[in-house]
Amino acid sequence: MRFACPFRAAAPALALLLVVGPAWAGTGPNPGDTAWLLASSALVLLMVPGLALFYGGMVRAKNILSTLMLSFIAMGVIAVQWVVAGYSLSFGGSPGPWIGGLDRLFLSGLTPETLSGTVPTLAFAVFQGMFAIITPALISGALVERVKFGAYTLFIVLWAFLVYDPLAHWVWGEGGWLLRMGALDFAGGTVVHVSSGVSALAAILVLGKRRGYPTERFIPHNLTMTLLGAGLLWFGWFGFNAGSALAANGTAVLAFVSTNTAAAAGMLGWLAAEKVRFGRPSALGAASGLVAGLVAITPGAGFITPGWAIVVGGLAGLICFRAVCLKERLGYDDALDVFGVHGVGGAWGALATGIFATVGAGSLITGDLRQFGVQVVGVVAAAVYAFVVTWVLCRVLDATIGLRVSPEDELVGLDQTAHGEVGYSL
Amino acid sequence: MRFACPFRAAAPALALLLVVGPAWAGTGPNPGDTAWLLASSALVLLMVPGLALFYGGMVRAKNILSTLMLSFIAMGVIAVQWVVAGYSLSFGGSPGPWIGGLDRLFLSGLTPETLSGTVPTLAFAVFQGMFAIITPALISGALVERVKFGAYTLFIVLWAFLVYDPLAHWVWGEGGWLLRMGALDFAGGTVVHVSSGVSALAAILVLGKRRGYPTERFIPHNLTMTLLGAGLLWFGWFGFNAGSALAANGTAVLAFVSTNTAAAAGMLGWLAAEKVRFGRPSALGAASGLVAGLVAITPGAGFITPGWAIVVGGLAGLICFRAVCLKERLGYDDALDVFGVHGVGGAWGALATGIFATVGAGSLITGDLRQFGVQVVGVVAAAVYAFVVTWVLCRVLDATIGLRVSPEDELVGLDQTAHGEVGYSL
Amino acid sequence: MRFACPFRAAAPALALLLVVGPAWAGTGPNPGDTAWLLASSALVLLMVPGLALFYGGMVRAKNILSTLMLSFIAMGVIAVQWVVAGYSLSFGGSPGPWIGGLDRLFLSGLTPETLSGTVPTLAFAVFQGMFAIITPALISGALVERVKFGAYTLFIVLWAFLVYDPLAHWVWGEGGWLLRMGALDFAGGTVVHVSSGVSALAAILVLGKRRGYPTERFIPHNLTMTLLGAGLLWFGWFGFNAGSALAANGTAVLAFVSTNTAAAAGMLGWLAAEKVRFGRPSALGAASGLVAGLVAITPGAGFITPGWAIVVGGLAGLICFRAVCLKERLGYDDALDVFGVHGVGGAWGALATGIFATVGAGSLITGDLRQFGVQVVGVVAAAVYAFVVTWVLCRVLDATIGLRVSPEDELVGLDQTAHGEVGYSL
Amino acid sequence: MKKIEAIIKPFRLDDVKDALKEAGIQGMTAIEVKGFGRQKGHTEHYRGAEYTVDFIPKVKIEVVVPDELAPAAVEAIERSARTGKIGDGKIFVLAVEEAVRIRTGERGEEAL
Amino acid sequence: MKKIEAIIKPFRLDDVKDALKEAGIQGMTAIEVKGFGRQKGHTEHYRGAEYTVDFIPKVKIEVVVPDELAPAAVEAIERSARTGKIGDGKIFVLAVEEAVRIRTGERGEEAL
Amino acid sequence: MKKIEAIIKPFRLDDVKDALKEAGIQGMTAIEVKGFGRQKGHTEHYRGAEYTVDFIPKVKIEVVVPDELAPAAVEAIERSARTGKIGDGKIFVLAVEEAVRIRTGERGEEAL
Ligand SMILES: Nc1ncnc2c1ncn2[C@@H]1O[C@H](COP(=O)(O)OP(=O)(O)O)[C@@H](O)[C@H]1O
Ligand SMILES: Nc1ncnc2c1ncn2[C@@H]1O[C@H](COP(=O)(O)OP(=O)(O)O)[C@@H](O)[C@H]1O
Ligand SMILES: Nc1ncnc2c1ncn2[C@@H]1O[C@H](COP(=O)(O)OP(=O)(O)O)[C@@H](O)[C@H]1O
Repeated sequence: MRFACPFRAAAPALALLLVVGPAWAGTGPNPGDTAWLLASSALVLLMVPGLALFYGGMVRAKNILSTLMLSFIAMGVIAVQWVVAGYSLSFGGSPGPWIGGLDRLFLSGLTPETLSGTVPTLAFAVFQGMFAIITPALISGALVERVKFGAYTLFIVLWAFLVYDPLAHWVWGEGGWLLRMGALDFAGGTVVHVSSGVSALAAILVLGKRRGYPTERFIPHNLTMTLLGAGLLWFGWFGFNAGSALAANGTAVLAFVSTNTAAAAGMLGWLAAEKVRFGRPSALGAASGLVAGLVAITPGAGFITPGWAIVVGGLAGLICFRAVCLKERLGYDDALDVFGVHGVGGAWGALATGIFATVGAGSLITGDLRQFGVQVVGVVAAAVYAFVVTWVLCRVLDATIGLRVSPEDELVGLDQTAHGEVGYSL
Repeated sequence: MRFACPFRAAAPALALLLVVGPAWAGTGPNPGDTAWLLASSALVLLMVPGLALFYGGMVRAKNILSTLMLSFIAMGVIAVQWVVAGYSLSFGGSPGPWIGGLDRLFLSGLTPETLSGTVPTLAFAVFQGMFAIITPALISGALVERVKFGAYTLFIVLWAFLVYDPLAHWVWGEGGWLLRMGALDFAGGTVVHVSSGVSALAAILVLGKRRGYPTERFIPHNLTMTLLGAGLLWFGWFGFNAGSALAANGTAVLAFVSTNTAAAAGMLGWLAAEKVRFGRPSALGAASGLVAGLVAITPGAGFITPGWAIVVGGLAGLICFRAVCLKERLGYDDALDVFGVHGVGGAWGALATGIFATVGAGSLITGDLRQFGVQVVGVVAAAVYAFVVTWVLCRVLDATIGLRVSPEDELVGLDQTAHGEVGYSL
Repeated sequence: MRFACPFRAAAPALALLLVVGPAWAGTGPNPGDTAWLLASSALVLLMVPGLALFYGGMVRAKNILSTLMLSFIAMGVIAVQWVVAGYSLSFGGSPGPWIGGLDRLFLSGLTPETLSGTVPTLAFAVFQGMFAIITPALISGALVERVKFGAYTLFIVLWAFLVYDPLAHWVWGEGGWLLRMGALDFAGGTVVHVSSGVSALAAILVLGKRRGYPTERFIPHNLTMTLLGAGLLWFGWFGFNAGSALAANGTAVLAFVSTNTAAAAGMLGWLAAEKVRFGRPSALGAASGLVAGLVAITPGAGFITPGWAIVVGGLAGLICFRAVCLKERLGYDDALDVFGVHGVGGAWGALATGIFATVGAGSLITGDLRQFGVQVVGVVAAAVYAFVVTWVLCRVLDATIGLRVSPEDELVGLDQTAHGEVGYSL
Repeated sequence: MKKIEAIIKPFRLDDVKDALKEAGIQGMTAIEVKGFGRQKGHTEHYRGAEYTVDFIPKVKIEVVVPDELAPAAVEAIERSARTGKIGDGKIFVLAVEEAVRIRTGERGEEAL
Repeated sequence: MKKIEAIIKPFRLDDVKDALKEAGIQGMTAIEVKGFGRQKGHTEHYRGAEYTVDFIPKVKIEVVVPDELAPAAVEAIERSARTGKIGDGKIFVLAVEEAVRIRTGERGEEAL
Repeated sequence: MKKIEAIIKPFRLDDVKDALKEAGIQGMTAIEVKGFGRQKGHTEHYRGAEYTVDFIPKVKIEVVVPDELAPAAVEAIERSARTGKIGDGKIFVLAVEEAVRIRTGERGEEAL
């Protein structure tokens, strides 16, 4: 979709041909493309538990279940929201530039026979739904250890309606204004990463710092969990990026290879920066760096060659490491660095797409200045919109139901106070 | 298979056409369908370690390895049993209504070229084998913390011969009586979940309660492990359900979407019930609820729309939560609630298929009363058969080699006494 | 590739036909085959975190992050090395018998349209790259708890150039001498397992024993982690072996089924040996045995029937258990038994391929004595080459930058001293 | 005041706590420890290697009581911790010179 | 010499350590323990079942000091550990007969 | 009776245990603790932040012995725990007024 859409909007028939490939003459879905899209959807779903572990390992033991739950509950509420209305608002018909229509509420009208390109539209819908799930879960990394579970749950549902669904429509929906402008976002650099990153920043400005931050110790309680999570994220990201070709074709393969390469380079970039700064590369650095590389290659995965992916990923590692270090000086408490990694990394990736894209799109290195400009517009538009709406939403929630747990509950830990459980009894 | 079979039995040629899709004219396997079936088989295999973790997190630390082993050993013995005889007994030729033939011992006659529909028969065989592996592993959740490892291993092998293989034949095998009656079981609601759930109940009636239950504390030792397991189960269940279409077609996609939706709704249903009952939704509740939703959608995944899947899953969360709470009053010790979740959830799902099926099958809401009746027959038949045979089998084993470890060993923990190891030395 | 290559070298057109299957008449990539190869690549990538956990659970808690990092860093440096030069050296043009050409540096010339057989060449390249990543990570199991992180990182990069890339070319590269001789190595028995196993042995002869070995306690600190790792390895190995068919065809399916069966049989073999020797089968034994079974079936997965796979896997469990027990008597410190499992198991598998292959290849049981001889040559050549080069490389590194951490650092643990972190703060 | 330290089998902790409460004791502290003694350990095996584990998980309870309550406390522990099998553990009694309740600054028996 | 044992709330550990350092104490030992007392526990629920948890995580600090330093050490702990809320914990003082520094074999107050 | 408490480096535990056994002691209890003292800690870094860790993992051994065995026990620990490097730890000796074997009810030195 992400690849087909720019074309489809302008010339659907051509796009169809391109996507279908020369040999597919059937009228039903292409089994190979469908297989890949289903596998990719499953992979992206797995990223959510992966993210939960990635985040969970970084918090203190008393908040481990609470942190996991912030991701898991997104699988609960957003998967349902998507079926009920989210898909329709993002990709429904009667297209406008800002939001989709209401004709696809409850996915109505989508039967197993309905096709989009070479795959059943339902497959496209569920694949997109996985993106809608993971995006708010990403935000949770900034809010951990102090946000109320109930308020957070309400927040992400509203955020889906107010921020995610519109943004997805802008960038990927038929008639979306950024799509029409030609913004390149292969797999969600702006829709997913910029939007979650700046929303995280907006939310913590309302939510405030964790009690005792930064004077007390905030030491990751289980980095093996974080590394496992990072491994699952890498694995799942193949679905995220290469699945966004919406077919098992050469573009998917290119996206796959560039994704793998950028993740590796991101890890090396971050570790190099740590080696220089602290003298020792760390395991948390490896995990963070590979995620930074993955974030950065996301918008350009299908447009950037593996060689350039080394540059995009490697710089992502360096840049995000710097961004994360800045936090302390700026004095906000983005607990698990959602802004530093996803906001900054996503923005870098969107710009990098405008710098290094050479396959099926132009960029600075091919002399296409306009594309770079469009990329800037895309990032700024998504960032401003997400920031403002999220900030207002959080203020309203905080003033009404309250976003933050009591100081006592924060001290005891949210596992016990919010969920009545304990993470470990070893 | 699960979908094709009802048709194939009646009209193989038609089914083949349906399954193959309009454009497949080749004589070899369809690569897309084959790719999906292999991917699905791998996903279902992964559910076994996923289940092991899901269960493992809920026991006490002294029995963690023992609990993991009850799932892992199923991968060992049943994978071999399936190749040696299980596949043949379930799906072998010279079909009778009760059991398959012996012509496929050691998968003989199945070469890489042998096809079933559009895929190599070997792919079908291994996919089915994964179901045969996970079903007895599900039972283990009821027996943990007190069952003898050796006796359990023997039990599951005999159970495969006496319960699983016949049931699989009834429901999915050529000439199986439930298949002929038109029972709908897309991916194993009765064969896998009802059968394992009631077998668990039968087995614990013989095995007895854990020492100290329910007065002592039986607190999950590592809920992060349980959540990781639940995440892997969700992921793997896409293979379980959508793979059961045996092709990468629209039915697979529908099953995929409904599965995802029901899992989410199941989580929400359970959490809502907890919120009402205890005032706090829990992480274990989220994990349990999503599994309940997955169990319930299993028999109907390919027949039920995503909209109805919200209802099926949501109710599954509520119903299974109630079932689990009942346990204490009834006074048996189904340690990890296999009956409450798989027995009850599986039965609910099989009936729900008869209530909500609208795609490719009739149900109450389409006015098909007969189908609902058939579903009831299917559940009752599977439940009674599995219960009786399991109970007799367990009595015999208990009277001969003994099913239960000594009280001392139970006190010290099975990791040390049965395996000579310790789970953690942190 | 692994299957196609022997044919392709001799008769490319025929091979193409064979691989493509009867119905594929398109000029673009086959989506089904491509989907399977991408899925397989993702699966093999996941094996690396899986391996990290498998190994990580076996070390002492103070070295857990360090052990994980030895695998993760391979994802970082080798993924980049492969794109930069490794692929070209292994599979580049201007073929010689010993090494590939330099025409594919930075994967140049490989566009999304470039095909190999039915799949984009880039897909083949990335799939192969995953093998190049995991092979040095396998070696790390022998070096844990005492190797310097920086020196190890340099070691694996040099090892990739000096050992892996040449070996891959010998066995799978166009014009490779072992390929021309007709050596069968479906998915890397010699290239991956024999080579990593004997290299591990060579490296520890230079590196020396861990402080206190064997008198002190070297007890696995977290066997649940090891079992999870083993589960992920089993799952990922489906990509490793069945993906090596490079298409979603009957051969892939056969490889899949035999892989599953051998893993199961390997587990049973090892557990049986433990039962006899210690009276108790162990969880670590189950994990080790299934890996042994997977290792052993790797070279023959596409040539051996599931029935014979029981024999190959079961014997692998027994043989590797014996090999591991021998270690103590021989007095070297192969910390996590890389030689015992991968070296010995890989060699057994390569020979077993020459004994039991019946599908698409001959062997002892089909009366093909020559094939068995060729297999012996393959194992010996790979083993001798890998051993000698690794030993020299380690000596040089040890003499220059030093391979081993200081005794104090070893005592305190590498997590703290090399990475400035701690694994757990529960 | 006396400090009573009891090393007991972990699964007796709840019973011991209840017995002490009944004996009128309102506070105590429990610690996970490893004990070495007459109760023999077990062997573990990991791949080829066999290890003997001599240290067995125990729980240590520490409770400070007024002098006159000490015999009753010892007796309560003895009774509730006993299984009659080897490894039931020990009780040690030590003299305490001073006790302070941090919250209030109370001293002596008041503080307990 | 005196042995001072203090049971405190875990999150006060760093402050207590600093206060003891200021009071001139150069060494101490900390232990994770579970406390039972007036501070009430909480309930946990797992599927249907509800459990009351009476034991609350605490940290125990042990520090051996020369007799004359004991009052200052007690006072330092009292001050730095106090939150004023129930469950702040206790300080106990016991007599120590001998101290040895393993590294040097020094005896008595020298060894501290 | 005397209670001997020794704080040692964790990797010396097995040696200390053996030395005590040789000295005729049949039971002891070991506890994982964190020590603060002259041995300096280390720094850890997590993303941007750097933390100094002052508390170092140690093992505390507690053994109660008849008075006459105390010097030998102290000496055994001293010898077996010593590495000569800073942080080797301390031995403290306290008086014990009573000992009870829970299993049998034996009192005093009989109970050890
Ligand atoms: N002399 C001792 N000093 C300190 N602790 C001891 C001593 N002897 C035994 N213990 C503790 O008491 C526990 C039980 O002792 P053991 O000799 O096994 O059995 P029993 O208490 O039945 O004699 C030991 O595991 C150890 O923790
Ligand atoms: N008599 C006692 N002996 C040993 N430890 C005690 C005793 N009383 C209380 N404690 C410890 O002190 C902690 C705090 O005591 P508690 O009664 O809850 O509050 P407070 O210290 O404010 O009176 C307890 O959790 C327990 O660990
Ligand atoms: N005054 C003290 N009271 C209690 N424990 C102490 C005291 N001084 C030191 N320790 C313990 O002894 C350990 C070793 O002490 P340290 O000063 O580091 O080295 P050394 O024993 O070589 O003098 C510390 O980590 C701490 O656990």
